[in-house]
Amino acid sequence: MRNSNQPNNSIAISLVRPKSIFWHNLGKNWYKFSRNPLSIIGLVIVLAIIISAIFAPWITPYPEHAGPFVDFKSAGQPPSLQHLCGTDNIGRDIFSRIIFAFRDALIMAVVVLALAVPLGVLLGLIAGQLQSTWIDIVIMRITDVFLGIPSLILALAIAVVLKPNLMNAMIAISITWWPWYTRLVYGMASSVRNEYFVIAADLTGASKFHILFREILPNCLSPVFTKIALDVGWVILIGAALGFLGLGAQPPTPALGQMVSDGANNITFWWMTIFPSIAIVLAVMGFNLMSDGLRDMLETRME
Amino acid sequence: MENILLNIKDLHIWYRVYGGYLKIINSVYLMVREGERVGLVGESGCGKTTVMKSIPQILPPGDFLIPKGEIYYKGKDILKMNFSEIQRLRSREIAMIFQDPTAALNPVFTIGTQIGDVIRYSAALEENVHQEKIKMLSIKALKEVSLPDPERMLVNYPFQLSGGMKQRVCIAMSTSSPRNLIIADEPGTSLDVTIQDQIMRLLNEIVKKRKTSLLLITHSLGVAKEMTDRIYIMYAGTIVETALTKDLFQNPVHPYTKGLLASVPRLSGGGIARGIPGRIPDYLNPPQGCRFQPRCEYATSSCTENPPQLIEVEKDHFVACYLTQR
Amino acid sequence: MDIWTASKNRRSIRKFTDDPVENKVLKNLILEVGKEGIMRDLSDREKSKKSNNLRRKVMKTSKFVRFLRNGLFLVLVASLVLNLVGCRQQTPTVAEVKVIRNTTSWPCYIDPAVGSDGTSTLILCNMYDTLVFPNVDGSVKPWLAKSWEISADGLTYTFDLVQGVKFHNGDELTAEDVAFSLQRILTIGQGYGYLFTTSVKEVKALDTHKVQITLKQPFGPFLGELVRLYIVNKKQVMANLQPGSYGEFKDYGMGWLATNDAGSGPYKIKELNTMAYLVMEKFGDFWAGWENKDAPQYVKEIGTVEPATVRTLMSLGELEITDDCQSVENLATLGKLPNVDVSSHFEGLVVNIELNTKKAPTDDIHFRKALAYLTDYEKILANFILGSHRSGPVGPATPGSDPNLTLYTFDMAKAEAELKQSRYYGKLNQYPVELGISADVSDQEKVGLIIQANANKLGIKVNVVKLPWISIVAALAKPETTPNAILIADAPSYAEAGSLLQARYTSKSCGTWEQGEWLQNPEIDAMVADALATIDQKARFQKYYAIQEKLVELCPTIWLMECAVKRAYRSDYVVYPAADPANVNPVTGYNMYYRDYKVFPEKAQKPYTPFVP
Amino acid sequence: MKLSSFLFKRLLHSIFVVFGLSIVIFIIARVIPGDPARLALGPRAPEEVVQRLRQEMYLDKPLPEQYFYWIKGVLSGDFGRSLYTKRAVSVDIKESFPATMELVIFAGILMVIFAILLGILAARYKDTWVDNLIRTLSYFGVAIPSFVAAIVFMLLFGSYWPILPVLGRLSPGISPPTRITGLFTLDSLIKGNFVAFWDAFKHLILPSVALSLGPLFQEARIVRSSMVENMHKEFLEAERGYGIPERVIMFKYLFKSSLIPMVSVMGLDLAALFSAAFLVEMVFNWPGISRYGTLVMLNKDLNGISAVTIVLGAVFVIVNIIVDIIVALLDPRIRLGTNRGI
Repeated sequence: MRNSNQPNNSIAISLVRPKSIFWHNLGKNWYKFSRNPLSIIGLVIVLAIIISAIFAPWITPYPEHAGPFVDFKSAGQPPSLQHLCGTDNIGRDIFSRIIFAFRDALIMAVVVLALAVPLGVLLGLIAGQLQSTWIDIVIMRITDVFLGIPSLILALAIAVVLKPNLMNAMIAISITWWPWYTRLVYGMASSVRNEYFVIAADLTGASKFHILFREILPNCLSPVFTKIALDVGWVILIGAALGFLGLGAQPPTPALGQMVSDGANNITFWWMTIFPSIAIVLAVMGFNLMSDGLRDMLETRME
Repeated sequence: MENILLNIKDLHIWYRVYGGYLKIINSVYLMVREGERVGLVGESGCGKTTVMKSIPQILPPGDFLIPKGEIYYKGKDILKMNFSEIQRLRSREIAMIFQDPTAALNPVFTIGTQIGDVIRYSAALEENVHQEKIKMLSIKALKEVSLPDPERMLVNYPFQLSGGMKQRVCIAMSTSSPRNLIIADEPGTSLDVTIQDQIMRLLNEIVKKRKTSLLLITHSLGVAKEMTDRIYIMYAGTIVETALTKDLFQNPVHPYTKGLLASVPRLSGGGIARGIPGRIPDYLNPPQGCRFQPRCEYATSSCTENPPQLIEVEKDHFVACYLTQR
Repeated sequence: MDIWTASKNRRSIRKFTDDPVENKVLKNLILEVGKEGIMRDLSDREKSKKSNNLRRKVMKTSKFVRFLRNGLFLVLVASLVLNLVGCRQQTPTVAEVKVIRNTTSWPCYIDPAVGSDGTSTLILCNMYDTLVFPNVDGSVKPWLAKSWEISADGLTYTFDLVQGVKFHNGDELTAEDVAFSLQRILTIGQGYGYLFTTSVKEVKALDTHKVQITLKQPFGPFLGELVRLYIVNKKQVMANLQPGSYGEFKDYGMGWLATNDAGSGPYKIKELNTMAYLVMEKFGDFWAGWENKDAPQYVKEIGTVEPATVRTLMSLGELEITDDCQSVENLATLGKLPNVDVSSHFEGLVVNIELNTKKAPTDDIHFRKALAYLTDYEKILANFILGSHRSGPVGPATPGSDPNLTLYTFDMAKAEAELKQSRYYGKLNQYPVELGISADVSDQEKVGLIIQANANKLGIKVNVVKLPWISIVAALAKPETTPNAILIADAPSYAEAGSLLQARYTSKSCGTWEQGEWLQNPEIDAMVADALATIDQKARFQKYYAIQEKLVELCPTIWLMECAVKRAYRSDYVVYPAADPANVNPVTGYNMYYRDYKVFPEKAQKPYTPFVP
Repeated sequence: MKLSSFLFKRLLHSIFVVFGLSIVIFIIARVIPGDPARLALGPRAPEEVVQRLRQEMYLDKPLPEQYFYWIKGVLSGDFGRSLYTKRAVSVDIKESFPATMELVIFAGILMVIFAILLGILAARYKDTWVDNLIRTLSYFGVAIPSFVAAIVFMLLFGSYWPILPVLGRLSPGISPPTRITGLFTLDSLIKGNFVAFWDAFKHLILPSVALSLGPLFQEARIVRSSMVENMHKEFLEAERGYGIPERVIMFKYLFKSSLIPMVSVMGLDLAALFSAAFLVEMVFNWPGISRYGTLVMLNKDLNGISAVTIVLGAVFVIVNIIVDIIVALLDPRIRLGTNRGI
């Protein structure tokens, strides 16, 4: 029974693109998303981070502390009302710096994914469509090679040979990131391409392009969306790791990982370590939770 | 008169979804006597399987809800039973045969393990038995469903068998120990006709030999006609008509039953099958009154008010339709 | 309320003290507040209301401790178990040996022809001997060479060696070894080789205990240089050659010497973990003897300068002397530990901001001067390494530095004036100044930020770039890759101004990390060459002064300070010679000459973890 | 028979991957700006000395030729001389690899045990407070980067709560056991030196916890979800229907069928531990290959970089193969070969 009625389902999907599904029954999606209260928490955290990052200069108590600023008189103050998270060894308000650090973190995430995802998805689609041709083989083998080593190590190796700054860190991470999407989409595409509706489209003489982007792509998208939401968190994390080794944004620009390691160098001021750490954890967690919600929302369940 | 084995009274089952509950089972009455073979017939998706799973309480917990109704087994209400009683029921009294053998067998265990465990934990032998006995019994069970080379089969994995074989294995598992009631959910529908036929015969023999009662769930009147003494016609989660098999086929009363019979292709005379227009209603907010009314050609205003009750039109022949009450 | 919690907290403190674990808690609480903090607080009990902030501090920490106690109850239990078992094994198994454990930057290269960085130098000083030994005033005294004569033209030096000097493996040290060592370092050319490749023409052993060195041209500070010529055991090295590209000398023993020593110094290598640490052991029959009976039996160089690590080691009593690159904050914290003092002395280590004179906008002298004026030296001194002092091109501690040199001072007005004269005034925003700092030293960032902040006020855009040391070296190889400004610390290789002047400002040193200025000023080159060729010390020093004045007017560098070498050390049972200004040796490494150290483990206060060889 | 061919394919594939990896790494290592020889020898080394080193490292040859020499060396276990430690890289790696191995193995054990434990608990008591607690915990846990955990531990146990050692593999007092496997805990046990064992063990705790914290909770979630997913499978209903007791269903049928996805993910995470170790070892001053790797990277020691990356890459691949074998053994469909290749 189940097997036999699967294709009609898929047709139903392929005729309406996920996006429009999203907009058409927003209520239903929201229900799916909000069924798990944690996803709402995630959404709240994420929104909070994004908004605070955007409006950082206006909402932070000491915006100037994110720039060239030194005030040794007020260095190393523990958390207090005027300095929510205390001040660092240079007398800068850690809270303000964390908020500003979110900016770079988000920018990094956006840029990395903007570079990695389209590339990865496209390659995945192509390889999946032209299966068992030499193109497929070449693409997937290269992918395998890149997946053959932990991305952090590769990112490190690339980042160190370039000059240490935000841009290069982003490049390094993007280079290690695309293969995951290629593999994901490849898997999806190569299963979808055998669905009846694709074959049907093929038989009705639709162009390769049409099949690729109108029939196959939409059916690979929802997991991609979910992964993107998730990866924002991970990119922030890897970025922090690079920053931790001093390969990220340069002083005085605040960067989460950098701040954590600075804290480690001034262990007397425990707040220099703790609060940036909490910030990182919050960010990653927020995006994880949100992506879970997205998955519940986008994945089309049988029955 | 024969005593009643299974008696389902006014059973309601709801399924939780976005925006509320699907009222998939809506006041089902069903009765199985000792040694009786009962058929439950209806279109696919009318809730037959749900009813069947509700009997040994194996509906996926959480998303199903039984708001009201009773399921009496040997006079005891299953819904009120505690866990051990249900366990006992499952392991000794009721045997299940599932629709799709592929799904019903655990892919990562050998046939031997699975059937062996069934035997080990079935009531037949409470005293702990050594491997040998179990093996012997499993082989016997497999032989019974006339599977070739049972010894080898024991070490096979499900995916190494054909659909028919799997189905037989399922039957073997459920009949490996004596049971009083076999509930068979469209056995073999996922297989091709000839195999299905064999399976049916096999099932029939076993039931006859064991004198156990059978609750056969199927969507084909043809099968039901051959295999059962009594038939329940189910539509959209309600029983619309029930009668002894021959009566039902002689004079169906409920329009839906008529429709079904009409849609069974007859080789003798008859011409092309005449199906029923429309499709199963939306469970989320089912039509007022009689659920069949939107598709019913005889529907009158009264049909739309409140659902008709099952009324005995002649002996053992109940119909839920206002036509009979005029 | 305030008093209440404080006293409550006091009670809790008294409650602790019998329990071992809690004891540690209390200790850390003390380090956290600073012990005098608590003490004062305790004594203040009756005359309360005073030193509120202190008590608040105590309160806060105690709160933190309480939080730990509640929140980490499990950890506590676990810890108790661990400690109990731990204690059983921690009871010192051997008699407390005299040991110096010292953290230091890593890695170290213990091959005399390879190592030249601080760590390597201090190890080499202890494992190898030299012909001459540096005095505290920078002059040299006879050592392996009991006497020497210099030819009139100042080109040939003939050394007369001490008899009966034994290498660590028992071989006798002869002129052959000296000749071999010099030849070896000349050929390999790494480490301190550069000192001799420039000056030495040839070396030959006249007889078993006479060796003659001929120079290319007269070189005043040559004797001073010889404190960097470490004598290796020729026989032993030749016996351990590995395949290599030095012809008959194969790899010249580099492979073997990388992890072994062939020296005659007071300490011999015991164990080397190239990633982590080096243990040296006292060499019993050291030729110069051991009149210092309390010298350490073992020396362990621990290869980390990571603040958390250092602090933990110190607070657990597993460390006698720290490295000299701890941040101000960390030194302060270390100083608060029980029985730990922070000593401070000068070894001629100067911290400069080298300005690239071949790259806009720092190629403009007025612009450079502006930068020099807008630098807030006082603030930097106060926050970089406490106890440091201003310095010119050469640190005051170094013999030959100009005592009456007029330096640039912090003066925004002057800075602005200079800026107005510079040809970049008005289009400053098109000419950002890239200021490179080493990512390895946390405090350098502060300096960068201070300058950045001031420069900002004058509309100069300064970008601070944190670079790993190696990238700095790479960047300084070419004028176009050299940043406008780069913060670099440098020390003279031998105790004389000439060393720094030659290495920092002559055209020859362009492209090395020691000169980010790309000065390439023929006049300076000539002056330096002339000075170095002067044998007579007085005359030579006069010439050094002239060079330094000239440099100040060229302003190729922002001379920040001469850096105080600060080490935290255990004052209760270690006598650290350099702690007494009278014994401070201006030659890098010789303040870690462990033969002069005194250790009294029996005097050690808790916490002290004895060293088990 | 089918298994062997599957393994052979897998092996071939991974050899290819490592080979490709070597090229990528080589290229990365060779685009390092600045003259590595000069970097290695320091500023004052005379030109001819630098020239000599360049020749020794074939830096004067064209890239393909350089690669050839390099890969030739690698295949014979010679990664060249580290410009950072000035020793043969192979020696450094031999010295430092066991340390990382020990750490990762220990962390891996922690990870697997606790993940399965928590996962089963959560699945068994689905939608009860147990489940919710574990899930909420896991959401936090997953988000804690290993280096943050490490730093916080360092802060906590290094200064405020010095009950567990936070540095290195052994206390200064204790001399390392004679090297057999290079894993201190193992060696000391073999030698029956319990003092050393206990000390080494104590030193392992914090780093390995910091290392395994994140993946642990991720695993727990996967275990839970895959078990919950299987709970809705018809064969489970069937087994219930046949009257097989809950515990048997739970711990035999459900567990094994859920194990397969678990194992494959766990394998990946296990391999990923090696990369997480990069930061953790830095923090805890753990003399392992990852710390060595970070150091050589930050010091642009190209021989070191390429060696470390290729070695870790190889390890990564090997772990994956092992995992595939385990999965194959667990899942008859692969073992008896009805699935579509790799």
